[in-house]
Amino acid sequence: MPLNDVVGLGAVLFAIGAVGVLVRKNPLIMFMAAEMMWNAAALVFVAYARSFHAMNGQVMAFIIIGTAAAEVGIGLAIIVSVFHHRHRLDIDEVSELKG
Amino acid sequence: MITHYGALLLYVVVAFVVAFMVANSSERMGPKAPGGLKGTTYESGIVPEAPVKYFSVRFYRVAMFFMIFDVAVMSLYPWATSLKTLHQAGMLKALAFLVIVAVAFMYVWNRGGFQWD
Amino acid sequence: MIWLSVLFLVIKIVLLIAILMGGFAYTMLLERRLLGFFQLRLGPNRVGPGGMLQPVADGLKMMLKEDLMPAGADPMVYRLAPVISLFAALCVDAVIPFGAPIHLFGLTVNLDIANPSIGLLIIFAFSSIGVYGLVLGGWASQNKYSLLGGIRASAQVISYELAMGLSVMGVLMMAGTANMEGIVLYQKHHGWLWLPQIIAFLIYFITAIAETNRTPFDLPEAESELVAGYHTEYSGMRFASYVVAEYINMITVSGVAVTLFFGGWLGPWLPPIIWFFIKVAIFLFVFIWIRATLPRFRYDKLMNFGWKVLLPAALIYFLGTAAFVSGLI
Amino acid sequence: MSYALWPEYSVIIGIFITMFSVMAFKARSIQAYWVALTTIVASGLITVVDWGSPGFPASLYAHGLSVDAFSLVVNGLVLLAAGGALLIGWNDRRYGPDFPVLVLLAMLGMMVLGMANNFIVLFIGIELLSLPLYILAASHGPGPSGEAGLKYLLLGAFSSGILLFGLALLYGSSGTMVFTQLDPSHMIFPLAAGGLALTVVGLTFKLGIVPFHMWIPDVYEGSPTPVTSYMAFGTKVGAAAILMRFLFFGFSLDTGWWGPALGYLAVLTMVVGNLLALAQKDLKRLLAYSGIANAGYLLVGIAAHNMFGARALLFYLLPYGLAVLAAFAVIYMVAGERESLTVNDLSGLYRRSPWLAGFLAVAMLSMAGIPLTGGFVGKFYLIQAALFANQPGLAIGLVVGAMVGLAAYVRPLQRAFSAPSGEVDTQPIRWPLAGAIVLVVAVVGTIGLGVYPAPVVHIVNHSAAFYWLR
Amino acid sequence: MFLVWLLAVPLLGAIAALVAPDRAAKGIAAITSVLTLLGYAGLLFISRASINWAWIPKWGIRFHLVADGLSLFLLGLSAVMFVVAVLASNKEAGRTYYFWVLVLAFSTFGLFAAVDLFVFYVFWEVLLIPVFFLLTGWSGEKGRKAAMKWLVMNLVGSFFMLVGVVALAVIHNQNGGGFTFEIAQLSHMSMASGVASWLFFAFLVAFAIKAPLWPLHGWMPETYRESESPVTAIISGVLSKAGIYGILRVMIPIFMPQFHQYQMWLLIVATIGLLYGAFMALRQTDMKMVTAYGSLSHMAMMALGIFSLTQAGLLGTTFYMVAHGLMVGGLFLVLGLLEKRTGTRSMAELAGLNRSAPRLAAYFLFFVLGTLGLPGLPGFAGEYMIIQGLIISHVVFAVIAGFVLIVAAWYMLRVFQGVMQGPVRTSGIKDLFTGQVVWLVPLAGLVILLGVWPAGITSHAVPSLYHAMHVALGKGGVR
Repeated sequence: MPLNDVVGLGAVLFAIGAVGVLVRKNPLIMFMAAEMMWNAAALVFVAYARSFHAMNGQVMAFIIIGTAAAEVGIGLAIIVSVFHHRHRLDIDEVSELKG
Repeated sequence: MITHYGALLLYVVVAFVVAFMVANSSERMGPKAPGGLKGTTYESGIVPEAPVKYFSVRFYRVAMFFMIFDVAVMSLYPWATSLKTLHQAGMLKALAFLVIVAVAFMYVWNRGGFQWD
Repeated sequence: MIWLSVLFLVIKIVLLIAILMGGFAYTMLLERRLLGFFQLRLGPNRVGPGGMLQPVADGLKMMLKEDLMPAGADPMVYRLAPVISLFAALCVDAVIPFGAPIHLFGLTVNLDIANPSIGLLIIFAFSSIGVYGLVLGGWASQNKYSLLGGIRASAQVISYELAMGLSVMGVLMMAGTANMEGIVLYQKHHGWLWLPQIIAFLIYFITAIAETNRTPFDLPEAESELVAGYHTEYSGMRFASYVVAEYINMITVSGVAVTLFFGGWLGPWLPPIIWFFIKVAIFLFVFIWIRATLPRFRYDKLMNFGWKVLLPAALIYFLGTAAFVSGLI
Repeated sequence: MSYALWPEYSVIIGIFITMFSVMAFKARSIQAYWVALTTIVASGLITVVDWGSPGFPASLYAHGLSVDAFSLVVNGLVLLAAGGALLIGWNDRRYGPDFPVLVLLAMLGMMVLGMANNFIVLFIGIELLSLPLYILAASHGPGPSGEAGLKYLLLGAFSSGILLFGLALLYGSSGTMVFTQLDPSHMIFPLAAGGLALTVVGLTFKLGIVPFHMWIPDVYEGSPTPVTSYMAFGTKVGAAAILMRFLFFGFSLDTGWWGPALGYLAVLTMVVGNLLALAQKDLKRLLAYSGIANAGYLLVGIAAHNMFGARALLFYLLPYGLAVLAAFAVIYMVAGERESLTVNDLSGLYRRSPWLAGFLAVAMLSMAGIPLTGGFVGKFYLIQAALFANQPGLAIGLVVGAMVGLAAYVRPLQRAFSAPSGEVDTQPIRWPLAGAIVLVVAVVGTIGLGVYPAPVVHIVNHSAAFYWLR
Repeated sequence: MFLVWLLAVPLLGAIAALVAPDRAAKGIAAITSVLTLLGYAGLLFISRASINWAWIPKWGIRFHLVADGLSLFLLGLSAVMFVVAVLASNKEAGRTYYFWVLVLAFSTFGLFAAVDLFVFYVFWEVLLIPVFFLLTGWSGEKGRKAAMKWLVMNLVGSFFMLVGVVALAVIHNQNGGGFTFEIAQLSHMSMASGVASWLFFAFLVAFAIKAPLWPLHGWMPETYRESESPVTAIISGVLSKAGIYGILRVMIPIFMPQFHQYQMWLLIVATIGLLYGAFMALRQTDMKMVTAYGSLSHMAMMALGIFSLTQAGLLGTTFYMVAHGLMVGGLFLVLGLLEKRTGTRSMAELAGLNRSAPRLAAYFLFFVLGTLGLPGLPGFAGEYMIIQGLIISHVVFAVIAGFVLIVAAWYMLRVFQGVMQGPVRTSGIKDLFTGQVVWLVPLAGLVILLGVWPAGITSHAVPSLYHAMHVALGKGGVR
């Protein structure tokens, strides 16, 4: 696949993710959107690494995936613990803290 | 020649079509006689009151630990396949990683992370 | 040449799907007959000679059943869930080599759909998709039993997946490749791997049973607790799809076990492809044998077993293998 | 064998021992706190020894890590932040037994950030810093603390995504991941500019620069007080260090690309942060906005993009951190069982505990930049740097921000020192020993820095020498 | 070493007062301030005491203090006023009160002696804090507001000054002179006139706010109204002089060209302030406010003396600062005693006090006469020299200043007349105690001494002023 297309795909994914974080209200969805941004970056890293015939981009992608997993673990834990007794997922309802 | 991934893609598409056709065949071929209590869910003969939406947090916990440890394991695959060429130095470096994973595993175990009930 | 290879590919695809479907049908029949023998009864023997046409009858019956959907169900997800399950089961087999490469019309034809360098990872990738079928089906049914069954299924599968992933890694290290054909070829020269990887093999086998939701790990569909688990509300071919997926998964994990630990198609005298199916058949028999013999686990015991016994054991054995392979000890 | 990384190695070992002691003494986890404290002290000692040892600056792992005087100073600051947070929350059952472990983990991330010279290390450092902090923020139950953790997490993931994509574009435009090998003159322009912009935005998110600051007040307010102090001090150290390294190593030749933009952001942050601080009733929120404003001050050092800027930034981190530690220690003690404290709750604090009131006064005045406190010397240095860079606008902005901020800082002090009007809490305040140690160290340090800053200035000047390595 | 004594003793005394029990605090403070005064007396026998230590060598900052002709008498003014203020303070005020007073003394001494701009700035800003707390802690909600206003306005000024201070050093460094904050060295450098103008106004604003000079006097009315009378005495008697002193010490050597450039505007503004203060004083009904606005007018007079840019004007200002500090401080203290006895400050409610409290009335009259510039008392000598300077530079302003002197006599005597003379409105007012006379008598004596022997100060101040003016000479000079 041509490099520019892959990078373009990455950019589109990134944009979708960013818009998702900014627009959606459900923290789970927001979180997924954020992870999508990460994966877009990982995709771009891998694409460039292939075109440079270098390994470092691949390593970066690997680390991004690993870290994303850790982040998801923590994120799920926090989201579940916050919403366990609320029974609804809506970031606007998380408003004990003003702001 | 077709690349491995091209072949795989073709197969995946075919498999999906087949699976779709198989699973939905009775929708076309079976009789249609809706009505009565057929539409309600089965609850040992009692009329269900409300659908449940929530279940134990323990399942989430399992999912989280899986997520974390699975990625740790997966990141060992490239290392494992090339271990023969890495020799002892490669082993020692991965050992550091594995010790961290192992300590994390012990910690989670000890703090009751794997305790069901 | 390109057309020839495409033609071969199409033939292989059709053949593989046919083998899997047929394999499912007769594995099921075999199971019912065997269970009958284990339990000192006959099992299905009326349709066809020795009950050989029983699967066909079953299939027709299923197709002609009314397709029901609970009122509160999410129709889209409800329809999609069994498809996912079956689809994933079918896909896993794409990278398992059924026999030695053969030569036809000047072309070397591998007896698998694809043979990428990361074959093992592809197997894990597709088999992980399967669990979505269960959990989505359970969720979409809007039934308490289904939901719990689906969740249990996913929790169980992911709990055992770790140990499974670690157990096959010893093979990976010894063979030095994740290519399925490469692993078989390695065994051709260095002996089958079940012996040096005996613990890993046992762990793999246990986790394989759990991954396929077979007894004694069939908690997701434990009829004594959950009626029928995630497919309580399914009927007709949708229900059948889940069953098909389960049996194809059985065949798959047997195939993977054979490839990784028992030399794949290797064997004396007989043609390779026959050897492969013989080995798979033995595994299938063991699966059924276990089902007939062992009672079901309690759920907490199952989870504890996965996390607290299998995983550490796999980790330790994996470490030992790594130390050995790298020359550390 | 290089001994350069021993401060970090010792922390890793310390984390293990801490975890083991948590495992061994489940019910009473005081041992873990002791181990963690010992680790911090040991790492500090090794850092000091490293300072004198030959072989600096060392570039390890194919230019991935750069151990130099700068990283050692960052180490010191981070250790101070972690030690402070640990002591403030010493043996507090509310935060669970994992508290010391998580503090150490985040500390390791900050230390890594100080050394990073490579995108990969940068990213690992950022995440190693953030992940434990998410948990720490949420460690006090699902109420406000959980909300704080959730918001921190979502915004953190979002900003990390931006940062990552920026790094990816930079990698694509330059073909290297090492800061020092980035050569802006050979980069593909739009790609490099976009990458740089996204990266800087991602990092300023972490630092809390206006307009990327909106998460800070909520998170600071909801988090447990020791954790808030840790975020306010440690995170800022890490983020400021990496932002400076990244820009000074990678883009020092093309300051026109980022210098002015950061300058405007700095002025905006200083003014807006302090203005918003004026209106706050909750003390932790007030300090959160002050944290935003202080991030603006730090950015002045970067935007000045000369060696004075680097030095001034490094210097300013210390008095800022000490003031933060002292202020949060006081909040922790006065709040007692509660987690937050309003300005009105301070009424008559002078009667309840004159020492606490005095310490709070020192901390607040240092943040406001009154002479004979460290904060003044820090601001002085920053103004110097800005004027040296021929950017009087930055200096004026800093001064205006400080003027506005002063009113905000003085309001709680007035409450604390004036006679209480009406009903007030007259219960005497309990002094936990560990918290008292933090307070005394922070306050003595603050005043010491203000009265005789020469030794620290010397160290800082030495450590910012990395600027010429390029 | 006497300079060290001057700084160290109040600081140690402050700490002692803080840890001592409440009832001992006043005693400690009194002893401390007297000791300080003794240390100052030692300073008088040394020609030019100085300390010069390295502080932050990397930035060329030295802890450089000098007691020369400019600072010596302001140090003396402070030493005296602090003794008097401590003695006049309420015994029940508590230890933190005396702590803050002594910290204030410490920073005031530092400020008046500093010749390194950094040190100057440090003390300049530090002294805001004790005053802030003195205003906050011992009065109610209004006091808090006043304190806030005091702090914010002064800080606005001092932050401008901060930029100015750093900019001077940076420019000095860029000119190749290295880093230094020494006023003497900074005064020798050349600056682009645009930059210099900006810096000039930055400093001017800071000093004008502290003095206070119209139109930057916003903090003054409330602060004077709400503060305890010893605190008012210190603010008006000592701290306000710091603003004028800053102009003399810092701006005259460094910014002489700018003074010449903007002289007319500066004179006009100062004159407006002069008139404004005087007429506002006429309108007040509160005795303290009359004095406050009168003091505002006098500060403008001092500013006029400087802005005349003549030797006579500068010298007059130097002298008048000390004299005015003693007199207006004394006046505020007497007013404080009066308020304590009568419970009011309103002129409308008081009359004929000289019957029941003749001694109080006498001291009151003495300080009133002093402030309005009666010949023989020091105010006259100072105003005379200032007007002389104004005549040399711009005679119009001399005329206006002379006119204002008449107004000053009017409003001050109006107070005295209204309160002390006439029919007795409130009886049973106690006269002064001996304990209070103890500090009033020396104060009055000092005032008289200055009045009859102004050369005691001027002869000392002239060489230092000449030094400053000599530096300034190269940049336009003074006439």
